[in-house]
Amino acid sequence: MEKISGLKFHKKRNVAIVGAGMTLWRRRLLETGRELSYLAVKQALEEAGLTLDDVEAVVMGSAPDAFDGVHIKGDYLLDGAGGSDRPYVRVFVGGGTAVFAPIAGYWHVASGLFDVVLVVCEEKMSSVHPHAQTAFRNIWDPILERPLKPNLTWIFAMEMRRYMEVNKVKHEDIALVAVKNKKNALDHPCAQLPGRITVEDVLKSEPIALPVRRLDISPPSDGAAALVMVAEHLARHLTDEPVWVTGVGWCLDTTWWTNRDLYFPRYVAEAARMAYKMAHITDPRKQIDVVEPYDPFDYKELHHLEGLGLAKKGEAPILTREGVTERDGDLPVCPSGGLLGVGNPISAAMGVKACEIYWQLAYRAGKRQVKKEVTTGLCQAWGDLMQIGTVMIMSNKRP
Amino acid sequence: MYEAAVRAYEDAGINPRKDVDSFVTCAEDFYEGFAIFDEFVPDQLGAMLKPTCTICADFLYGLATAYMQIKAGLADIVVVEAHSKASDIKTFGNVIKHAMDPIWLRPIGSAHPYYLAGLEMRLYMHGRGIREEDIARVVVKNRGNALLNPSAPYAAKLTIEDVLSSPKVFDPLKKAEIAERADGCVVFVLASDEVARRLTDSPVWLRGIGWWSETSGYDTASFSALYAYKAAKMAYKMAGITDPAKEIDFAEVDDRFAFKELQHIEALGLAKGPDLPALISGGYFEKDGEKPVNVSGGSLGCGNLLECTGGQKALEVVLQLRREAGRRQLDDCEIGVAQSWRYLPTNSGAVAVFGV
Amino acid sequence: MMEKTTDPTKLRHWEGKIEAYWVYTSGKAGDYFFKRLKEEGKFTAAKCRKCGKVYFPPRIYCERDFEETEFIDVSGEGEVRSFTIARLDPYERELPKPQIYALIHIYGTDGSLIHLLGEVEPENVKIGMKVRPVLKPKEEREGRITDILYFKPA
Amino acid sequence: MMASSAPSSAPRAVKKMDWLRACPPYAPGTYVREEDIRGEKVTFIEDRPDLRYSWTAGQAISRFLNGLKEGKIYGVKCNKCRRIMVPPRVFCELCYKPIDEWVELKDTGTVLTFSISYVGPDAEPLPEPVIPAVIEVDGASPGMGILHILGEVKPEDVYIGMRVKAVWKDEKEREGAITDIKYWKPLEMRR
Repeated sequence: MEKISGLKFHKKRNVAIVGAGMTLWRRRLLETGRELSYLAVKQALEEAGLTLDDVEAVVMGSAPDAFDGVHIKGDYLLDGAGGSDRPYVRVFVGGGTAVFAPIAGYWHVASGLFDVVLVVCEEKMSSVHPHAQTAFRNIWDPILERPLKPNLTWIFAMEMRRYMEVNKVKHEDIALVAVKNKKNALDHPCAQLPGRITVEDVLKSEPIALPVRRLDISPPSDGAAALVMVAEHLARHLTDEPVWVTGVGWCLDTTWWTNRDLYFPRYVAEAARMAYKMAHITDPRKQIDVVEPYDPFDYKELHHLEGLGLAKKGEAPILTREGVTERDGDLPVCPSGGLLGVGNPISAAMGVKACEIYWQLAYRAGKRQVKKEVTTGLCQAWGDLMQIGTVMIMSNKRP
Repeated sequence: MYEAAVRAYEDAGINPRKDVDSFVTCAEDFYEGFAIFDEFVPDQLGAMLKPTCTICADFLYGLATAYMQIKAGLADIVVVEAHSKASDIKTFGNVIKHAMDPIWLRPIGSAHPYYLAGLEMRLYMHGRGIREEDIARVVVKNRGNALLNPSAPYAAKLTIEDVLSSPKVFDPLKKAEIAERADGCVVFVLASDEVARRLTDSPVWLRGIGWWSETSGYDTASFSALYAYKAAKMAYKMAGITDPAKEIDFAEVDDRFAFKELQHIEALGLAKGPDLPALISGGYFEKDGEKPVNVSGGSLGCGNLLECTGGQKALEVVLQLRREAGRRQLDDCEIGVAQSWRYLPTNSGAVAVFGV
Repeated sequence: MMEKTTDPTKLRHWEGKIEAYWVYTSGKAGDYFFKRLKEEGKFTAAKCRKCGKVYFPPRIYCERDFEETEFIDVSGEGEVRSFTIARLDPYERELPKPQIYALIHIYGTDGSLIHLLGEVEPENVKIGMKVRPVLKPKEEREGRITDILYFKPA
Repeated sequence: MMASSAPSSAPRAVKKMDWLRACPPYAPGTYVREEDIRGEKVTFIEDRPDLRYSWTAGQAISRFLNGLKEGKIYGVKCNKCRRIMVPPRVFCELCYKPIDEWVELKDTGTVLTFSISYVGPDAEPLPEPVIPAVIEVDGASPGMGILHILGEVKPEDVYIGMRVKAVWKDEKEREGAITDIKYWKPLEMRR
């Protein structure tokens, strides 16, 4: 395989996160997308101790227009996201947007163009009918795949089966992830589907597209989340506990997903490699204290942990079984409750990924705070047709 | 997309698989008919397994993204792509209508959403004392300019009477004042200062870039292209331009509705509003005039390229600055500006200043 | 090099559509507005608690300050800021009857509404003309913007 | 009557110091149940827009579809990396150069992965489960799969590595579409 170059890192400027917010996540909320964005932004600004006047630019992250049912959705959401009368741009890399939007926020500040940037992610999946999955009808190739009447879950099911086959993983081990995350979500005030369930419950739940069953999947949600990112010289003024962005990486794999071996997410591995290089991380398993990998399906958490190099191939289920990934474990994974427990408003998943790592590293996660001492955290998202990996590393120690 | 990309890479003398650090595509889902267009991008650009992303905005926003990535130290070489496959869209009116606020605006009446441009045009004419023939002149100029542009599909020799007698489909907006749609693709290669000097002796510099959003609703909008004014302010500040009317040699502005060209000329500070009627009838913005605007033929001549509109504008500015504009080459140009708007029903846009 | 298909009949197109429909909730401010319009035939605007700017259509937030707003009653009457006579439908076919769209400044607010004009001939519409809303009969109202049939000269 | 639009679940502005004790987030938002919509307890609007497209298939996929009509599966070959690829494309995404030649592939293959789906595109329950699979086509390079459906087999009998063969529609019924192959059937059974 040819050697592929990645991002370059002649870092110019440090970037800190000083505030975050998110709304309730539910299957359907009364608020419009604009109103949801406003509610999340308001909290983030309050935590940062800033007003909208201080914000110099806004980055919106929102996934398919087909959910909200508004074309050019970025401009529709603009005023609720605080984008009125300032530079505003929407970025979109499918589900990967949940971590990609803060990455875009990072370069807005790191480039020296802006000192205070607001990152907002919003999704209103309840608008599309007859089902949220209808929006995903149009992610398939219209000529080669759509005529076969595919359902979104197919690709996950086929990826999960490939993962199980190659790494010799049992469904019981995968189900432990759903059990853990739904339990963690009991402590999250926004959570849509928290609960105490057993491995049995998962294995006996309704079959959707085997091996995927009902309880292997996160629910579709309405929700929004926001983050405030500032330049180094402001961070010190605003708070004693800024959280620094120390590494970013993103990577998009080929469109021809049927030509790839799905058992290993090489796009996540590549994105992580870039982020580790930037953050000077050589041994991720030792140097990273808390992690929020993207978990729209339970097996995905394991798959992504292996892609991130936090577990060897086939090792993630073992770590899970041994309790290493619990909130009081040595490597807490999805302490927020993740998408499986809190809900999955696609791009707004930023609320339990980037925002949660920020809260954990700022020691503001309350009942969700992990037991061990934390300095470095990682969040990751994934999207498109099993294609994109987005990774961000943060630290409460200045780089 | 592949063909445009290959030409750009050959021009820059680079191999995308090895040399490029990051790729940026500019697209909106419903212009493509997909739910996640990002999926279909990497292979054509040589971007597989590389940092690649989609910006839901015009090409000029893509340039801004590339600029920031380079300035942030994340990349040395960034590729920006935008395209229009407008011919794939069978129900363009419904697609634009789908961008309107679903609660307050979309359900009203049953006309083509072009009516929004009709409303804005009347407000603009009323407020600025612009006459219908001033706007008609824009159409005559741009489609005439397009005669010298081999890539322009809507070139024509028209008279003011031809335009004035065109049906008033959204009174006062006439059919001839609406840019027809076209397909096309533009790819740019941007490099950091140091790398650019290694790659070529004569780079074109992106001197300033600005983007701005006014508001999302028609209830709070100024209807006077404030977005272009503020975006230009940001770009000029970056480029160190204090008197645009003097310092800028030529411009490519968004003219997807003819009156928008006049609005944008004013917003860019190329002329004062009250002077516009006299200047346009005096040939000030013609190809051989004082301040040529849309020498390429503009969107009226080259077609509405959707998110690639800014690409068409930026490409023309770069070709002119490189003296590669063929029969429509301008004399003595050193600084040019490209401007685009995010089309109906938005109040957002971007401005880029290029120089040699 | 791979041989190319040049026969246009052999180059394929694939017809398709976005197979979905959407149900939009009116939102917090919208729900309040439309319920009042439906039940009482009244119009609501929203005033910023900080700067006093009055939004119409109402919003729960001020887009400049990000402060909360409070709902206030307005008459719904206003004046025409701009208008257009639309002759084409979204498929660019001639509409059976031209429709007059107007941007209407609503009195007592800093906002506007885009809606249709009725009971007036296109040639008689003027900028600055005072207009008032014509509602559907109460029993036909559904809590939507289309409960306002059109605005007519006041 | 409601006097204010203040989001009821959000507390009034919290001072900066309080944040050190408070556990974010506040979680404002108003939950709406399906029955609230059906019972019209909240106002809403429905839209069924007509959004139609005609996607150009392009050189490679046009030829592929025309091949299916003749009952043949075409792939392409890149002479630099020597991969034989399916679905066909006009350029090689690894070498970033134009493809060199067309290759006729076999209509047999191997199951790389599969699912047993109880739901259709809108998450609606299906009367009978369908079995989508990624099938590595014989004659193409290893790992080169296409998405298709398996048939003439019970869900519990499918396994990764199973050999399969395309079942074509009647020549008269074929229209140059991926569905010209009705499904793929097993060539063998395990055990």
